[in-house]
Amino acid sequence: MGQHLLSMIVFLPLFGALVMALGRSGLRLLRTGTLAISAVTTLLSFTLAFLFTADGSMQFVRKVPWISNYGITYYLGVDLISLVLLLVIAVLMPLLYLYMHEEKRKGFWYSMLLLQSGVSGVILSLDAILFYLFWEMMLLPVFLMIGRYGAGERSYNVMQLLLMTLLGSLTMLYAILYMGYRFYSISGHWSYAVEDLAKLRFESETDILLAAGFLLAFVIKIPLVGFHTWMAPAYGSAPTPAVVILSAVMAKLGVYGIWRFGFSLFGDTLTLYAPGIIALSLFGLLYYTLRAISQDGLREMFAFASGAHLSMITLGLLLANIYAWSGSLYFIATHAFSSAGMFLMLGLLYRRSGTFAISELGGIAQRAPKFAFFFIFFALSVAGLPGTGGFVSELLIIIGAFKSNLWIGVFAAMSMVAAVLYLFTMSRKVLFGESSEATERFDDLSPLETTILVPLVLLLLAMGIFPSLFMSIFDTQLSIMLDAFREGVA
Amino acid sequence: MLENSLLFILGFFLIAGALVTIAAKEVAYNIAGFLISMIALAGLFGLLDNSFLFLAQIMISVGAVAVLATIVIMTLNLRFENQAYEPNRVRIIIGVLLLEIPIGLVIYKALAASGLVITPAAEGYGTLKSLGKTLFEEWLVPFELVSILLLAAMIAAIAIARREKYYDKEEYFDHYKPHAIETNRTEPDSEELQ
Amino acid sequence: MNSENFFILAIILFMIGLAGVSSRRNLFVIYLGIELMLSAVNLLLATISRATQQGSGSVIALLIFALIAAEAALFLAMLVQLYRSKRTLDSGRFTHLAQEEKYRDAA
Amino acid sequence: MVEYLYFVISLLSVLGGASLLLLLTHREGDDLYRLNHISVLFLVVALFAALMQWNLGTRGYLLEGLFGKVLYIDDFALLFDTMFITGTIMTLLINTEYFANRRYFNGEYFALILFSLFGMMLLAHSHELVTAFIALEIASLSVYALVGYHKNNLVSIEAMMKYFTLGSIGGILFLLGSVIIFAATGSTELGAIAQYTHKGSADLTPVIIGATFIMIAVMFKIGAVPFHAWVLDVYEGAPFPVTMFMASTFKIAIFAIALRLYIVDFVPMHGTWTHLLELMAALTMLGGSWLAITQKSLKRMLAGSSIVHSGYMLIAITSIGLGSNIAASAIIFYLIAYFVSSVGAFGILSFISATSRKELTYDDFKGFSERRPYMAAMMAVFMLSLAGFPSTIGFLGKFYIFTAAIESGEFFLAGLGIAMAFVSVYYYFKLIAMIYFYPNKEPQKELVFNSSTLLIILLAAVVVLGGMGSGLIPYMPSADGFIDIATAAVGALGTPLR
Repeated sequence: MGQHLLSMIVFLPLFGALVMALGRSGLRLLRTGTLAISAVTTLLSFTLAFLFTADGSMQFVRKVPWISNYGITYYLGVDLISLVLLLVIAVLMPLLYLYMHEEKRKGFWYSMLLLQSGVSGVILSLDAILFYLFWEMMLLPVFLMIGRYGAGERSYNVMQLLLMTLLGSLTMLYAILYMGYRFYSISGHWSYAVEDLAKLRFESETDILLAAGFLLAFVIKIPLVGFHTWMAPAYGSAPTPAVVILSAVMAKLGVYGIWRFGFSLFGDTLTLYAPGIIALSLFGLLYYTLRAISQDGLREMFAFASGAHLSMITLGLLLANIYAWSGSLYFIATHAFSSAGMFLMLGLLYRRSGTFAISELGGIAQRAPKFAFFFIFFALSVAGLPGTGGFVSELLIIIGAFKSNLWIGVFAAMSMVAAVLYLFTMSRKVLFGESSEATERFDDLSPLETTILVPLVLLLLAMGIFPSLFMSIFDTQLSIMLDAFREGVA
Repeated sequence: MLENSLLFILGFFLIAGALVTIAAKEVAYNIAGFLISMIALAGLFGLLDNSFLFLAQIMISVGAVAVLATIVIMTLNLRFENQAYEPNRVRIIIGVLLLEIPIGLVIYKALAASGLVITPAAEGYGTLKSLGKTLFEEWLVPFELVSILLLAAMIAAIAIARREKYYDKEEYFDHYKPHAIETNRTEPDSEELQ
Repeated sequence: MNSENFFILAIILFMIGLAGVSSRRNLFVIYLGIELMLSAVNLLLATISRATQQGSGSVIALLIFALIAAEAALFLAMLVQLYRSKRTLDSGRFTHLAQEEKYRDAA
Repeated sequence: MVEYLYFVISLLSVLGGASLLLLLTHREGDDLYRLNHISVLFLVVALFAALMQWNLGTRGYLLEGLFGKVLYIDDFALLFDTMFITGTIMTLLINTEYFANRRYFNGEYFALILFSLFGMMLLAHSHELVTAFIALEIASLSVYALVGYHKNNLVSIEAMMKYFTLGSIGGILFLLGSVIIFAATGSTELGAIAQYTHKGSADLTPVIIGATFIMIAVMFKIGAVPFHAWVLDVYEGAPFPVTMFMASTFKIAIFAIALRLYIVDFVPMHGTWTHLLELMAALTMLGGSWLAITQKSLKRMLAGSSIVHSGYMLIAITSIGLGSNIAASAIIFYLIAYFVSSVGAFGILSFISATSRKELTYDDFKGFSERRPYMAAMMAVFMLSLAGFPSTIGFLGKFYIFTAAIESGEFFLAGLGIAMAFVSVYYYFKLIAMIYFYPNKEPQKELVFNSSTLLIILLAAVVVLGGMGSGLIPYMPSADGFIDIATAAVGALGTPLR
């Protein structure tokens, strides 16, 4: 059971989708089946978390030869960082499926199942080629969901997303191929396992190029500023579940990639060039915040807000001290929940009013008080107000920033304040004031919708009020990893 | 000496005939040039003491190919108006020939480097008997394959040239029907020619 | 009489054939150009055969004759069909591939 | 003596089938279905015969006492035989509906396909340049006629005209190269040439020049970029089954002889050719990508992309010249991968166009996923495989090729190859976008199970299985299996000096 646990988490949704597709299941069966599958995977994920011991090692490792001539292995394993992401997925996916309850287009359900497999695979795979496989595989359902079920200039936007992400992943592929070859020429056998590739040492120029190859894939996925042109259009035309996954999970995978591959393979180069990436993240923080303020479309606004937060996570990651790392990891989880909640709220808003434009909204609070409450809660948790998980994580990152450089800390703190301001303004405009044409008939949340949102609220509150529950585990694990990283660099 | 002058004369006809073949405007002259060239080539084969190839050349290239070509062209009743519009073709041909000189030099270099020299022919060289011996001892498979090649080519030619009972009107695109003649003159329908 | 003269003749014949194929638009002349090139190769083979005093070259030349005949049959068949379809042997007039118009009814 | 006959069963079966079909052709009211089945029957016999001999480790001249050193039997040739026969069977069976809906097909079509197949198999077996040339001409002449088979359609006959004219020049260049080598080495037998080139004392310039002409002819036939002018037009003008036959089977046949020559005989020219090949590979990939991007018709797009795939294989050929150990098997694996994916893609196109007279363009695929969901999914699989998306066989093909390129130090070409793979995503995903992004008003069509659809399903399964499964799924031939086959085939070529 133990060694198959990860495989089951990854492949259960995929096989479920295949079986249901080939069996030409009807919509009802599809819906029930999907919920059942996601319930099982969630259960499995929590079992995993329960069995997990935080000692900094890879656990539940499953390594079998896959393409043996070239040493490619089917190699899965989980450590704390992947576990956090896995749990995020485990919590979010059932909620998303519930949210999609009314969805009648079968392809949507299949795509979501495929996507779940893809992202879980990316998180768990420890073989570079396998990682690449899942990295590409998760793109496909997103491509279909946005292109087929999206809105606006969907095919143009999704092509832009596809081509930009593929540009990154192909440079990564080149780097992987080169590293595999180098490993072969040194050791005499092929291997693409992460720990094997980590043993390689390159001349500094090669190292920089390879690191750039990997980083390009990751920063496009995050996206850091400068690589973000696909983001707002894609978020704008994607259907709500796709947006939730894009912002709550897939963007984090870029960060995860830097953690998994960047630090273990290119420690030296990353340390050398950290100031540059930090500067980019800081600039991104400023830029995204400014762009978010100037948006009228809510989707775009939160896309940019999400971008700002991911820049913050990247910042924390590259500061590479224990506070910043704990903060980043914590932020990965809290931001996932808060942005998922926020985008779900936006989806519900759109279902009722048919618009995302702030200027066309207003006066919702009088008609739908429950809706207004959840809306404002998620907006505040995105802004990182005390009491929510976001506050703790941002605080930790800012402390980490102060520890390494006073000005970085000040800058990061400033952006936090700015976020609070514009989110407040937005909420006021949307929820209060005169009701508009679009909000004339605005129903309050149904029980099902409330059920979807409540777990997120509870989680965010729990994470905000009792951070010490998680922090103790984070500390031991992350300090082990940090030591390993520093050793590697030194 | 005699051989050298023969070589010169045959070579002249070979080249001149070839030039006429590709440069002349009228199809009749093309064919005539081709014939001259092929006959000169047969002469060169004879000059190389290769009586068998001499015969084969006369029979196949001159007798079969050139005559077949002539018959086809005459059957088609190719008019001057229906021939290709080719301004300045001589200039173009000369230009292309100049461009080809490097290729020619490369080939020449390769052949010259092979160091082959013509020595007086051995007894029985080039006769039918010696050739037949070589053919059936060393080149049996290619020889048999050539028969298959001829068979395949024959089938292919029949498949392409045969006139079908139908003349499909609705195949593919309407404006791709074999259309009317593009010259101004009204031509007899080719059906009459069959 | 040495082999180089024959080689030069063959190469010139080959080049003339190639020039004809690449610069003329009359398909019949193109066909004759191809035949010239094949004949040039035959001359090369005969010369090689003579110089090595062995039959192999001549036999290959014989096989090439068969090829010449085969190509003649198919090419002339194609010329007949081409002439039937458009009343011309001008290769420049056959320009129906890669044209946008034919996608119109598909759009 | 008798046991050697065992080895020629597949050749004889194809030839016998062709001859029999000739006899059957001109009976009144000939039934195309029956002719089709007869030819497939012969091909299946040939396929079994070829498969039976596989991996017996046989290496030797066929009937050396009688035939001389002309035809050679080894696993390399047998692998290619198997691919050719499979490709032909696919061509015949997948297009069953297509024949039925076109009136211009008749019995000679099958005979010509079988003759062409016979030529290709000979090409893989031939160990002598003149034989190879004649085999090439048998295959080519048949294919020329097949291209122009819809002869009353101007497009088809025009495609034949272009292909025949340019193809003849290619053939003549091959012949010229052979003759130059003959002049220099005194033999056209590959073993003797290899001995000559490895002697080390002789002046190799003539051999290199002759080999260069042969390689140019090969480039002509595979449509590498300065010699690509015919590819798009011919693919477009030919009837669909023929396009499929050319794109998959005939293209591979050229590689059979090219690889044998390049690995075994032309070792001395590797140095001379490396830069030329590098340039040509780069140009081929760039030019092919440009052509593929700018097309509207799917046939033309696939033709352009097939040029790009030739470019990838040229990278691997360059790597062979630079001494890469894995490049040769990589190229064979890539051939298998390309073969499977392109037969599948063309198969679906021809399946669809069987009942319609339209030229298929991107726009025709709008809403395809709702009209025919399973076909659409399979088309997407083939496109993904051609684009080199992971978990398909096409990805592994590219993986091997690029790894080989990196191993031999061709970093730039590997990078360019990956960049062109990136470009290819655009034109392949455009089709996937057309298939999936647009709603459809027509009712959904049922998936009928007949030979066409079953074979297409089989191909899709091979594409996916060949890209993943291995030790994970027991008893499944898959990625590992294919690369083992490729390695074994290359191993059979062995050292140049036997």
